[in-house]
Amino acid sequence: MTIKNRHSVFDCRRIFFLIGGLEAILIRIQLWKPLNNFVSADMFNELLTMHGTTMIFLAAMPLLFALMNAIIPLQIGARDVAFPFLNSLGFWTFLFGGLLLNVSWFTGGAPDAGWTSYVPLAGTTYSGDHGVDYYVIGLQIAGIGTLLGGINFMATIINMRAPGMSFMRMPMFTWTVFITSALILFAFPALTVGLAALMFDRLFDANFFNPANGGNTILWEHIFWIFGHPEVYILILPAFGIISEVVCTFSRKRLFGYSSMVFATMLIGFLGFMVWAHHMFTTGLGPVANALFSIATMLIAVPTGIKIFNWIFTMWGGSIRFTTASLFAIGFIPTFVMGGVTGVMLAAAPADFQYHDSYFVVAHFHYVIVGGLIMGIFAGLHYWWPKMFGRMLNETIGKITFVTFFIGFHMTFFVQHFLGLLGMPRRIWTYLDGLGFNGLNLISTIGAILMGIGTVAFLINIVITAAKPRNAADDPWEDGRTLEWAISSPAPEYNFAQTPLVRGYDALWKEKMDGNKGMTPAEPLGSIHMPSPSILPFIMSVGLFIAGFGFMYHNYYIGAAGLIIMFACMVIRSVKDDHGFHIEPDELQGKGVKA
Amino acid sequence: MSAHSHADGKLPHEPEKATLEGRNKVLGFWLFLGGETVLFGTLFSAFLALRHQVGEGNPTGQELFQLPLVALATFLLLTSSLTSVFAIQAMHRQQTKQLISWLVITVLLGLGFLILEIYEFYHYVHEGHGFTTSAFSSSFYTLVGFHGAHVLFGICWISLLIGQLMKKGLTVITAPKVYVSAMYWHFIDVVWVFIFTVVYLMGKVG
Amino acid sequence: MCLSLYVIVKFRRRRGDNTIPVQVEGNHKLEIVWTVIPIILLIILGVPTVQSVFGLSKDYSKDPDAVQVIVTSHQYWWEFEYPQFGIKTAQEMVIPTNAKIAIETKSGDVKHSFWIPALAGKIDSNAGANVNTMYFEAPKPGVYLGKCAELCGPSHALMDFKVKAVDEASFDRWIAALKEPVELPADPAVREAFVSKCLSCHAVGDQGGMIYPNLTGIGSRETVGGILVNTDDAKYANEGTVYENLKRWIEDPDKIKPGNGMGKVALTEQELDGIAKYLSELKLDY
Amino acid sequence: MAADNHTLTEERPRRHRLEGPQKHVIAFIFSVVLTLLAFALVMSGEMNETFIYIMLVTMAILQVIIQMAFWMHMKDRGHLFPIIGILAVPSSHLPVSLWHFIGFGGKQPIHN
Ligand code: HEA
Ligand code: HEA
Ligand code: HEC
Ligand code: CUA
Ligand SMILES: [Cu+2]
Repeated sequence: MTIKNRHSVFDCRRIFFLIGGLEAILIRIQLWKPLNNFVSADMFNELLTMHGTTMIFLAAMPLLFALMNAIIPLQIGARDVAFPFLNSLGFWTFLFGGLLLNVSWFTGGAPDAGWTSYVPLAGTTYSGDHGVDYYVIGLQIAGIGTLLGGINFMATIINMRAPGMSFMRMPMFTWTVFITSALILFAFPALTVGLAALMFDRLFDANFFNPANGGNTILWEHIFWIFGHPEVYILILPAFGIISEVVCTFSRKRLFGYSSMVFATMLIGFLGFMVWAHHMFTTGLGPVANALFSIATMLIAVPTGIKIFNWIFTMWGGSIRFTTASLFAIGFIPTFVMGGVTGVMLAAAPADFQYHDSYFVVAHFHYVIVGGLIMGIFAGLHYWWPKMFGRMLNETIGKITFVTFFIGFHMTFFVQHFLGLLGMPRRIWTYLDGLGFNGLNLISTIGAILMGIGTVAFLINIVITAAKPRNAADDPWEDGRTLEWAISSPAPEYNFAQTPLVRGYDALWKEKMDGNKGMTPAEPLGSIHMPSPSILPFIMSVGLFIAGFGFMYHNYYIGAAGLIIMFACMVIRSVKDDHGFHIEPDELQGKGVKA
Repeated sequence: MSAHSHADGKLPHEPEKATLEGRNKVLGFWLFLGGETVLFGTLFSAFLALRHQVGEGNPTGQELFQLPLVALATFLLLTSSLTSVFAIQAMHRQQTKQLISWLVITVLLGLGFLILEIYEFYHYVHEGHGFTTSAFSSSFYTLVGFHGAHVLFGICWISLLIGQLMKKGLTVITAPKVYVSAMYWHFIDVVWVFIFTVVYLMGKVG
Repeated sequence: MCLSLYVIVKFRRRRGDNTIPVQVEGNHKLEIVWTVIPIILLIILGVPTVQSVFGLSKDYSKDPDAVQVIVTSHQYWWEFEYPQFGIKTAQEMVIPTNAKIAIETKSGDVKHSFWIPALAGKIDSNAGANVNTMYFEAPKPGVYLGKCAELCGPSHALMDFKVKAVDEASFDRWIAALKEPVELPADPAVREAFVSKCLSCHAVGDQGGMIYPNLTGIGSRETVGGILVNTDDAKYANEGTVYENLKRWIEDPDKIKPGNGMGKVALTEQELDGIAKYLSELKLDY
Repeated sequence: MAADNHTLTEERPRRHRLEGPQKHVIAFIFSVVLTLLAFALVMSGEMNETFIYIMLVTMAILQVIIQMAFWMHMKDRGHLFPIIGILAVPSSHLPVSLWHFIGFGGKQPIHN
């Protein structure tokens, strides 16, 4: 349940992307013409809330986590992550949190107050049914998983690097994951508190956000965005990492300005905590706050710009190969720049008075998220697929995916800039005729369907590939630079039979250039200690799931029972020592040993 | 039973860091505490934002808080922090018996703290300061209650570890757990320093 | 973008090319250049930003020369109170051209956001929190579309209003007209229904309640409910004559604005017809 | 548990021999004194509010630094790096948020 799962859990996570995408398609179908009646107003708000929530929390982050899980230990030459048990626990809590959230569709109404769930709309007075309860509790449970993941990756990267792998020799993807994990660690607890307070308000009549009893609605906005803004960098930084790897490999060149890249990543992470109020320019925080947060936000353009130029100069003078992964990475760069530049436009508070909560914002964040993050994930999936599953994805279908997705993407979201400028607010379930919104919305809807086709092409690719033999080479792109390409595809359970000795940045590339066949081992062949699989994380998550339902429906016995299940598992885990098992040298297939 | 734990000779000097698992645990726990800092920071922020929202006719903090009681609770918790340090020192000297005794004292002090807090809450509710009374009361109980829940968790956890120490003795597996639980306990103490400052003392001032 | 295109074309790998490019580590000069240029750009952008932040935050809410309007948002309608003139209206804000309009926003329930895309940026109306101020000016007479920009429930999409900018003389006439007493329906049956079933919430002239939209002058407004556009030359599904629109609205408000606070009022066909007719003739002269 | 004593004292690294209880008792006394001072300050009343606030917060921070330094093993090997990292971020962004909540953030949210 630990290492093996690392790869197979993939599919569960992908499903959420499909669900979120399906919701997006339904949103777009409703909006394809004015005064459409495809879904009701209530239904639309549910779709929109669940689309945002699912995509951010259940699709994008877990997909990134899947990549991190598969690749980080390999890149730093570790056998596994630092806490395999937590890893598994994080996965299950995330899954059950996501399930709980989606159960709401079948129990009389999904959450419908937007993914930001602003109070008092999300309070009991105006959302009396259980929809928002599902949001609060589902995200709380899923959030635990994310937090555990963050701690796990940080500890892994700090403590488990192979000999010689100093911080400044770490691959860029590892670096970005490291910073992302730190952001998770410092951002998610704020969300935890916010959700807990909202939960207390909703379930136990607390007054945090209830103005009638002195509560403050703006407090929720602050707490949500103190978490929410770092969250968007949590999403994008790993994508930056993926792009760095892919661009280098397929340009056959060393990353331009590695140390400035590292520095820029840290700076983005740090500044990310200082800018949350740019989502609240119209809330009325006063000119001093608006001015300061405007400037702080704009500053982020500087380190991000450094990254963009470094990528371009990595390609400069390189020898670029256009595989699907590389296409996605190259498509990423101009797309993300557009999203970033609109971000800087939004950052100017007076201008944001006009843009805020209009489709201009929708266009901005889909450019950075779909054009940035999702393209990055696609690049990463195509790039590392052979390493994860031992099979190369079909390049022709891959290119079809790229073309349809890329064109569809720009069709969908480019026109939304203009919709916003024309005065179309976001989160509207329909719009009146005669306002000049019709044509652009139609284009946008067609684009969304194209994106859907692109996604389906990718699914087909996966299915076709799964039927083929596992014959990917260790270094299938031939220009692999980092450690993961030094071992077999797919990576064996224990990753490295012998921990490799890292002699420089781009460890494998260095060996290649020095004419070596592979990595030099840092230790003699010996027996490998492995943790035993455990069912406890699963049971714990089930306990939380049950507890969530119990509290939601005010059945405190069931709630308590769920919590007891969880704590009992913790006790068992603490009392029972896990001695693990050993893989002896003669059991290691020759395949994994590359010394 | 100690014979079993020391079967392969003696323990290393810092048993909590002797194995990679142990080192991971200590580091991971530090990180976890970093997250907890943000958690409590946010709770403090929420409390600060709402602490004057008492509402008509409800008791204010100034009227409610009884500083002698809080001072006593503070003293108990501070002392327990000291005894948990002694426990770790005993562990480094590999005196399992002393280690266990110090841990027991720590738990008892923590329990005392918790009882005082429960008494205090009980008293407040009688004064008309319930969880749902006002924004101030909700944020007060949430902040102080979160801390109290942490204390409770710590008590249960350390008790469990005492049991394990008695059964398995001090090993490279139990040592990191003890070490980490002591870190946790100090952290609770540190949070309390801010609670009595921000909630009680500042509340008394107005 | 051009740069990246150039790079992609110039440095693509040609078939059979197996050379290994030079492994450049970085270039300090270049890196400094592309750190400094964005900084300069941002300074150019930042200075006017800060200036206009402070410029836009000027508070005219105490200025006697400005027209003060207290905007209160409700699910899903807008109330406009003119404290200087002691009047209140709904859904349609009439303003004089070329005067500073000083807005104060409040909310009657959840958070909304007040936005007239063609005239000014938006400002939130917070629920139980700070009251925000904003000011704007309409240089040209005309009718401007206003919107709610913050998700506030199912009919958030339909929470539109109109801003009608008129010259100063008309504005004064409008204020005077709004204060005039209003005749109730002549037909006793219709009057009885109107008074008992409508005026429990609404007001016309000095009669009825004031916490729901004031219906005085509804017949001369641009819209009914903010979204049914009154016109004799209907082109779209949301257009019709005042009478048609009123009838449509009163018959089943929920069909037009899901979840609104009026709900279906039980009326006979005659009452419905009579009230709609009466209201459509309730015009203000200005 | 007689076996506990079989560890040879000579083999213990120096640091541990020096790490007697005295240091910790001193830290403890410091903490108690600071706490008592804080309580006394408030209970005595009759003083400028702002002054008391500043004093209280200063003493709390002082106490936490002392506790961290002595009790959370800050000075132990390999702890410095993670601790600096772990504390840097929250402590850098908490003031920003506190600044907002307590007072200066432009128009304050008011109660109705
Ligand atoms: C992955 C996610 C992601 C990323 C990376 C970003 C990046 C940025 N975002 Fe975005 N943002 C979101 C996701 C993201 N955002 C989401 C989801 C929302 C909406 C939430 C909601 O309300 O539902 C949002 C909303 C949002 C707002 C609030 C809008 C509103 O509601 O009114 C603002 C305002 O300042 C903003 C700004 C920025 C800025 C300045 C950046 C910067 O980081 C961008 C920096 C990048 C560049 C600038 C490009 C590269 C730089 C150069 C080539 C150098 C030269 C350029 C210049 C000198 C300009 N974003
Ligand atoms: C990671 C984040 C993410 C991603 C990837 C996307 C992806 C997409 N988003 Fe989303 N979006 C958000 C995050 C994201 N969005 C957020 C946070 C909001 C704000 C919510 C709020 O206001 O509260 C939002 C809001 C939002 C709106 C505005 C709604 C409104 O304000 O009224 C729109 C409208 O066009 C939209 C469209 C799309 C589209 C067309 C895609 C496409 O890229 C999707 C492409 C994917 C597919 C098309 C999948 C295809 C799959 C199938 C066809 C198979 C289906 C089968 C099975 C389920 C088995 N999104
Ligand atoms: C429960 C209170 C209530 C009653 C009774 C009621 N209304 Fe309304 N009415 C409202 C509310 C609330 C609105 C605003 C709805 C919205 O736009 O969201 C409204 C809106 C209207 C409007 C549109 C106003 C505008 O400014 O465009 C008209 C016309 C109207 N009502 C007429 C009537 C008539 C006629 C009756 C009686 C037959 C009636 N109402 C009874 C509450 C009520
Ligand atoms: Cu009111 Cu949206
Ligand atoms: Cu942001």
